[in-house]
Amino acid sequence: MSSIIQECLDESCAIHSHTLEDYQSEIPRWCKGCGDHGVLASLQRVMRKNNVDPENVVTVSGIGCSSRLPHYLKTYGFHGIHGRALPISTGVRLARPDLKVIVTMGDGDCFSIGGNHWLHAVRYNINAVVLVLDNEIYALTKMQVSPTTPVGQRTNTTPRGSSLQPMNPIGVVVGMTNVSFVAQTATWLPAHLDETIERAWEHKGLSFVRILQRCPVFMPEAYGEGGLNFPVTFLENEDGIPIHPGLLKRGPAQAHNQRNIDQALSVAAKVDPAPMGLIYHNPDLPTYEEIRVQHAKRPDHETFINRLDNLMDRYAV
Amino acid sequence: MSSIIQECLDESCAIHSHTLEDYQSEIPRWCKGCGDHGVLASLQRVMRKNNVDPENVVTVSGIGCSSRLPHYLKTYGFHGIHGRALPISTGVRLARPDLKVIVTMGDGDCFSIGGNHWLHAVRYNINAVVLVLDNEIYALTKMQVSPTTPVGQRTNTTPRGSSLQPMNPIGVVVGMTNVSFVAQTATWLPAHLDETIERAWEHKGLSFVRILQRCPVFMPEAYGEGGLNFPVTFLENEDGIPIHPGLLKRGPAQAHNQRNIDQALSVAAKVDPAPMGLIYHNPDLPTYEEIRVQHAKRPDHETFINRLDNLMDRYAV
Amino acid sequence: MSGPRLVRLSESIVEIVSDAGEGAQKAAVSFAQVCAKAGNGLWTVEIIPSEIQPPPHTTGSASGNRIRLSEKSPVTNVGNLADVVLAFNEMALLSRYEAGTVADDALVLIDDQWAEHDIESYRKSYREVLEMVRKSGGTVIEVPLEKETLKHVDNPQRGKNMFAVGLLCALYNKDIEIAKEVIAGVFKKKKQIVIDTAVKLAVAGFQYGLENLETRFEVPAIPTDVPKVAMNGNTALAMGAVAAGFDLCSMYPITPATSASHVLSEIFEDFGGFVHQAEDEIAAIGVALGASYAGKTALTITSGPGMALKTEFQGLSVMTETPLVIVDVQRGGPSTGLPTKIEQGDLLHALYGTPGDAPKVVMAASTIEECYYILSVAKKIAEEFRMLVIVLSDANLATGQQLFTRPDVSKTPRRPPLDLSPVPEDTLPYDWDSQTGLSNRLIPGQPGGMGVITSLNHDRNGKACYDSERNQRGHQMRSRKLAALQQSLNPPAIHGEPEGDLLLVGWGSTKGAIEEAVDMAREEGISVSSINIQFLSPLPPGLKKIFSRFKKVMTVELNYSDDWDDPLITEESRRYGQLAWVLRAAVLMDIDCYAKVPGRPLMPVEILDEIKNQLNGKGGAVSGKEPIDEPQPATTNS
Amino acid sequence: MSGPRLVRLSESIVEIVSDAGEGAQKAAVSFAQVCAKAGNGLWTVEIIPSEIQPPPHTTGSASGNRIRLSEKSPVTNVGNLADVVLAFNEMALLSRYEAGTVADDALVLIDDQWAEHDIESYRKSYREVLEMVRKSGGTVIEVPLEKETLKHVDNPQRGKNMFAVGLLCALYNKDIEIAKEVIAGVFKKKKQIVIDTAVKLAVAGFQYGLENLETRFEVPAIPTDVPKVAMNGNTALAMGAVAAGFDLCSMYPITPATSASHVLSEIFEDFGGFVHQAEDEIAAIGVALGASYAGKTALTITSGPGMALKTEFQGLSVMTETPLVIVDVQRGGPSTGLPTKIEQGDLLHALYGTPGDAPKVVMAASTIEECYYILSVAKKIAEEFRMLVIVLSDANLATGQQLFTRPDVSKTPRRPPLDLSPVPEDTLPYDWDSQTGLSNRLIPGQPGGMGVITSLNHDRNGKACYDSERNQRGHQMRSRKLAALQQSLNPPAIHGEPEGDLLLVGWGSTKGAIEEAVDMAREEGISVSSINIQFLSPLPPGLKKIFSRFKKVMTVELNYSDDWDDPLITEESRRYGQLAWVLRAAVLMDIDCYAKVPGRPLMPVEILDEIKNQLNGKGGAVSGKEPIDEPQPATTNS
Ligand SMILES: Cc1ncc(C[n+]2csc(CCOP(=O)(O)OP(=O)(O)O)c2C)c(N)n1
Ligand SMILES: Cc1ncc(C[n+]2csc(CCOP(=O)(O)OP(=O)(O)O)c2C)c(N)n1
Ligand code: SF4
Ligand code: SF4
Ligand SMILES: [Mg+2]
Ligand SMILES: [Mg+2]
Repeated sequence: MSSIIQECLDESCAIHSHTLEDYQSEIPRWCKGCGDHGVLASLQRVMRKNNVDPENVVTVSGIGCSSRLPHYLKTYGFHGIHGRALPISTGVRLARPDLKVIVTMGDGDCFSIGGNHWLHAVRYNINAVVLVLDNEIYALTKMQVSPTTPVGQRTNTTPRGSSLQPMNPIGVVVGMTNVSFVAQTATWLPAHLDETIERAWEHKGLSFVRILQRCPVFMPEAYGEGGLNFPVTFLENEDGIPIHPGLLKRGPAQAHNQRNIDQALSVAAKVDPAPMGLIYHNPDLPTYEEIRVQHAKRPDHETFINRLDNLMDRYAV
Repeated sequence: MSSIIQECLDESCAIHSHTLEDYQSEIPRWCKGCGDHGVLASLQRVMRKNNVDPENVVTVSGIGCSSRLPHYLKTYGFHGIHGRALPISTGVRLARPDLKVIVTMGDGDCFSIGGNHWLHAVRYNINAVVLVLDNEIYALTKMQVSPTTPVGQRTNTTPRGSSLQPMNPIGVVVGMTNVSFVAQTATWLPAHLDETIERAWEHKGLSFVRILQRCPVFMPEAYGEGGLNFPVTFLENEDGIPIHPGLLKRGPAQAHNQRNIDQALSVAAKVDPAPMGLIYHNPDLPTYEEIRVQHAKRPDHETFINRLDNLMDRYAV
Repeated sequence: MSGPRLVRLSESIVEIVSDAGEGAQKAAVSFAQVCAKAGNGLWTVEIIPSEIQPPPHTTGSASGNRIRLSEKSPVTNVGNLADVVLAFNEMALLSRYEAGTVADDALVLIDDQWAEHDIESYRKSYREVLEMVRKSGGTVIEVPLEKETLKHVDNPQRGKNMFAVGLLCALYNKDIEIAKEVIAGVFKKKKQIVIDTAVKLAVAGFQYGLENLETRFEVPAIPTDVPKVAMNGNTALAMGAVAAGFDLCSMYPITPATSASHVLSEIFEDFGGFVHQAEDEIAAIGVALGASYAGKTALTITSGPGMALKTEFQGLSVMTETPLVIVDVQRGGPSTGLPTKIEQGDLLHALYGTPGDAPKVVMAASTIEECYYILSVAKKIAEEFRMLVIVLSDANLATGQQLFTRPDVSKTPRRPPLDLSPVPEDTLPYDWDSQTGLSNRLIPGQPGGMGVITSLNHDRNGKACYDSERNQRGHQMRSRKLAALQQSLNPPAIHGEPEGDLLLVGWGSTKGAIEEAVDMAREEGISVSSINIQFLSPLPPGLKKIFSRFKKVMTVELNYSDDWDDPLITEESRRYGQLAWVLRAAVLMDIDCYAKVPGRPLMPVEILDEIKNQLNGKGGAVSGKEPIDEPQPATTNS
Repeated sequence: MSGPRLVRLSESIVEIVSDAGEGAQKAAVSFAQVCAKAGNGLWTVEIIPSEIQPPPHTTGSASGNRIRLSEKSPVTNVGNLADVVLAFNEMALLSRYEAGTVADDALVLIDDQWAEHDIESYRKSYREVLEMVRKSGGTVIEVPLEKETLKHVDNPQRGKNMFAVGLLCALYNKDIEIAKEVIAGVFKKKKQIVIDTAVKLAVAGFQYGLENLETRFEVPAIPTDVPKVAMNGNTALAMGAVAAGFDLCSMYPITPATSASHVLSEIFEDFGGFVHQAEDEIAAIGVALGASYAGKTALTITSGPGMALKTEFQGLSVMTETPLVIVDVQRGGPSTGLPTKIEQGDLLHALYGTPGDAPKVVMAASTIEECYYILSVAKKIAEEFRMLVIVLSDANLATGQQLFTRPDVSKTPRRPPLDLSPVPEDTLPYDWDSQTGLSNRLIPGQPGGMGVITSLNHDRNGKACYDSERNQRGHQMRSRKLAALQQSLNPPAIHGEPEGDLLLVGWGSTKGAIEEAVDMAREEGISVSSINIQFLSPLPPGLKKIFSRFKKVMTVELNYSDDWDDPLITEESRRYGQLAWVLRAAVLMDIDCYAKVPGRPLMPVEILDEIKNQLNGKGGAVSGKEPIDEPQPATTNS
């Protein structure tokens, strides 16, 4: 959040400032210990911090445990269909660039059935905070293999252990044309999660955030029992995600220039230890809605009628 | 083509060797000067060279000018539906690992509507020669913008010029998890095209080849008027695509190690000049059908019955 | 001065064909405009090769137009067999005979250059084709198209077609001055010299015609001061989308729907809208749905295979009650089928394609004029009823050109800005009226309206719920909206008498041909009438009442039905035309059908024949059959 | 020795519910096995919470089973209201009353620990719920489930359920020795000590029951030496797929279909097959189609939303005549709807969902036993007719457990190896028999058979073609295959007399409940019969003949229909149940329907009530309505 606006918030706007409650609706129905709780809380903190008016936010999701999030966040929410959150979000942005859009998807939702929309939404670079809650499993449907499930993992559709190389979504997304923001964080690192979502929120364009998410019920093994012994390196850069000292006991810091695509590519290609933080950032790419809407100004009614009439002339005999 | 087999061909097998005619069916209906003609001819040459029995080859395609190819190649052919050639091909391979599979798609077919299958077929690493005939336009449907259409290009759906960054398919595919073979060539470089398809043919796994294809009718401008003034560099490596001396007047050669993913990633990220040749190669990855079929041996009838009977016992009361 | 013999005709159909690229298209368009300006009624349809660049001088290469001009206006369909063919070579001519669109006694004008051409095979086929024409009763006039053109330009390819325009003006006794204007307009973007040559050639053609044509025609035009426009159905859809107040068309290219998006892409931005070409049809409808949800009802346009991919999102639109308009420009199916040809094969898909119970509105445009107005109606219903509206058009409307009364755009309603005013906290997202199921939607940005809409079953407050009561309730509310809309519809108008021996029931673009056939039959004293059904869901009221006044009721459709005399086909196994099937369930009457898939519009005469068969008791027997003049009848009987 | 009073019952329905994780499921499964071994007929169905991990001690957390045991076998459906409920806490108990599945005079056994629990709110709700039970006429027996269990183990969570098994054995007078066996089997993978404790607890529960239950039941079992198996419908589908000789199941997970793939994933490889989990449903069917094309007919399994995505590939299968089998385990719709609940809402989609004319075979399984056999039939038809076959199952069959005669696997046909023998050069890929449309396919690898198959319209030699003749011809050939199949079908068997006042027509899993209702009605002297239609496309012969022998015909379906007494609903606007709609078109008779969407199986008594309403002339009036014992009837009338 750029400090100017920050000040504005602290001072003037502070008058009609929002409370956390303003962003809470039903009690979340996720399991105890589910990482999704943390993501919801983090979103609410970030919105509170930026004093966002909830009516100007649309939260779009697909289908999955993770996609229940819009039910619990008090904004406008669209709990859609499996894998299709990004097209819906693109529609919202094209129609209403005045609205802030948050997208929450699961790993199956985004990387499997939603893969083509992922590939193209990144290229369109719509302005949206895109959060993938990756628990390396299909949870809602009760434990089937997902693209990110580790080799050897037993699931209900791979009872003898998953046989395919797990997808490295960060590597894939950094390779996508026109990518503008890629970060990775985890639900067991709440501070890092907040900072990351905060940065994603600021970015103008599609901020892709992969959130390593614990699912104690169907995937307790993932991420070294949910982060307990999971090797990570924190990417260090003054414009990156701040690394609170406490984090360093989880893993070392490593200097990284998120503006350099070659560096980003090689960092993104590594999975062990997992790079945490801002992996690639290009703040200067135009968003798709900017490109399109600028040429499409709705004329006043009279001009509208005249233009339509002139158009008719083309076909007049 | 490994020299051993080469010998075999030249000697023994020479007896029942195939002629080019064996791979020709109808007269191709593509326009004069269409790059697709060249791809067809090249495939026929490569099959002839390897003395392939046409009945053991299945050519699968989607819908588009490029997808008409199976009609003109005398193998078993499946002219499917738009964007779905790869799932069909995966099915053929899973059912019949004894069959060689060629896949031809257009840029819209593979990179737009077929994107999710592209992403996942690469990860499965099925054994197939996957050729994308990229003319940077939707040709069959008469000139709409495609993911690879250059910025500013006027098409029927972008009459004021295309506004999005064109997709760099090579960059995208090299970033995909479990990729095993990526090459780029062009229809106006027949020798290079032959060599590339030949290497793709040999590779065990999914050989992804992007073929820059001229479409004089709807996209004459592409690739500097179809290669006339189109800057390229040829990737040089003894295990790469041989660079016939004649090619060097088209562009310089550049040393490249296609076994090194970091090198591949940074080469793939460049589009001008366009890297031509073998960009990435990992011959050691298992194919999906190897992984799956090895565990699934069909028992003889009696064993089959016994196993089914034992299974029934589980549910007996 | 005019030639020795001038024959007065109430209408005439002329086909103008050349090799692709020789400009028959432009010649036809120019001549059509001349007729239009003169005040004739018109329907023109393109003749397009199936391949992108077919080999020249082959039947596959034939390209041009069919023009039906009449003293009456509007002309509502492409008409019957062609009376006149102007061909640049004999293969182009042959292709029309093969397509079975030319009358036996047709007048054929053809370039005579092939008679003496150095390529032997051309000379041969030229002789053979003309022989065939004469045998079948046609009159051939050999015209020195190439030779004469060469007198004025050195590259005849770039002029023959203008000579042809002049020739046609002479043949149809049109004022050459109008032709000059038109040609000037057609080439207005070109250099003056180009225009001058074109005009010169036209005049030459005109002169040649006056001097050499022994018989010429006069299709009197009733001059009118009602302003008219001529466009094809896809253009009309595009213009109509603008007039309806859409801001976004989200699509993925597919023949024959795409050209509507082409027009929109060109014009939409000036009106504050734009076309989004998505990565696939699923994304296309998803983007449209997202925009609609955000308050700006959007449009998606596609055809059969694309419809298939939109099936799941159709369900989401229905379940969340998010307004959405889908236009399906139907083509030949199933699967990729006949991409450039007409069929009415998607009716059942549109009605029942979505899994689960998914009540939606389905409408069909029956004329090109209607293509312009229908999207306003569709948008209004979609928004007021919070419903999915599917509009069916087809390849015939899409590519045919019709002359119709110029829409009065000044009537276009003023659009209020999006209402983002605050609502009382916890206003319900589904505040259903228990009678009609109607409710007001909340638009993101409205303070106090925050809440989630979900694809799961939900109650009035939008919350997911799993009990029997509220599942039944949700279904009721969505279904009742259709009943509410049904009450506001009128029974379809009857063309002809309100009772009689036979009623033909059609939907969509067959309307014009059906009504024309009915008129012809009635003139012969046959007691037949017809209706066209615009709303396929909900069906309009009064159908049973109308049907019961006729001895026999049958649909006329361009989709598949088994044939009574097909092998194995019985009362129990016969598969009916799609509308026939729906009507049978709705009214429980034995509705027969004349339903086939020729991949081209029906000709009034075909329907007339069927009417006669019906009344001779050969019920429905000829669906399946191809009209006698089609090639290789063997196939259908084998 | 047996208690003071032993009541003989021909059948009894008991529900066993606890908080998720407390093991009521295991208790129920164990007790069910005891009954099965004793020779009782059985139908059990799981009670699953809608959330993954709901908060404990809430109605949403109720988890367990419903067991219907009977002296007759097979039991064909889940039955009516429960006679007995054994609940681990009062909220679990309450959830059953809310679901409307418990009889007013039910016997309720409940853990008494809550009476004195330190959490006040628990004590309160415990009192209130028991009060409610007694008020509505139920008998409550408070059982020291927790206390007694604590005597044997220190963590009651891990034992209560076994005590419950013993208690149930006492209540239903079952031999505790059988129970010991069963428990040993259930825990066979566990340590001996675990087994011993479990057995000890069961015996304790049994003893407690004998000593304290004043009334006990005897549901006599007719001992039989016919071997039996008990499994749910998805397991039966999986086993059936193996027996049918499939090698590949290509799927994408979706409730309630997925568990079939789970079983297949575990067993398939031992039989030379495997499950491919694709990236999405489109790829899933595409992979299956590719495998079928290559000679190994494959299977894809899904549910509503997945069906929607498979629509386009269905068209490709039809057009290329590539055999393919799709299983749709139906759930509540539209859209995501009610993912875990039963509905029969996909019939119209299955029949008409594909754009264009796409004739295909649609079958429905009506019992769990049929789930086992149906895939063999489907595969045979798919291959012999080169057709797409859609098999409809539903969430009721998928999760219900039925006891049925053990299939004789030795009868499984021997599979010949793939025939890759050479064919004469240019053998035609579509060598249609003009009568039946049938043809032999060429398998890649067959020398001489090289050629392309295409999604475009094509002729006998597989080449794309665009003319009227051959488009009509292709349609005829694909359609005629259905007529050919139809001729080989038999009229459906009539349950009850072949004529009478009322005929109920059902399809799929409602069969058992319908027939039971018919039997009850007939015992009361009501003249009603029923049929179940297995082939929905083509429809079997003889329907009209059967229907005409009854005064009234109505379908009974678990999908939506408007209600005669709904506002705005008229003869013209009413939307019918899906099978009713199809039958009306097919037989032109006024077929009514009892079609609703409660998200649970129909109870025979509900159908019985409807039968009586019908014969009292309240035609169809109660569809729409929920049975009186459901909560908040307000909603449906509001
Ligand atoms: C079209 C469609 N296919 C499949 C499903 C079933 N389904 C619901 S959620 C889901 C995947 C859940 O996994 P993920 O996306 O990783 O989310 P998670 O539950 O793990 O948070 C699937 C396959 C569906 N609802 N719709
Ligand atoms: C589901 C579906 N959507 C759209 C189409 C229409 N269509 C046919 S080919 C094509 C794209 C052609 O472009 P490309 O894939 O680049 O192939 P090319 O013709 O350029 O070789 C499209 C959109 C279709 N046939 N099916
Ligand atoms: S199943 Fe896993 S992902 Fe789903 S709510 Fe529970 S813990 Fe979270
Ligand atoms: S349109 Fe272009 S791509 Fe298609 S055949 Fe012609 S040249 Fe080739
Ligand atoms: Mg997941
Ligand atoms: Mg292309």
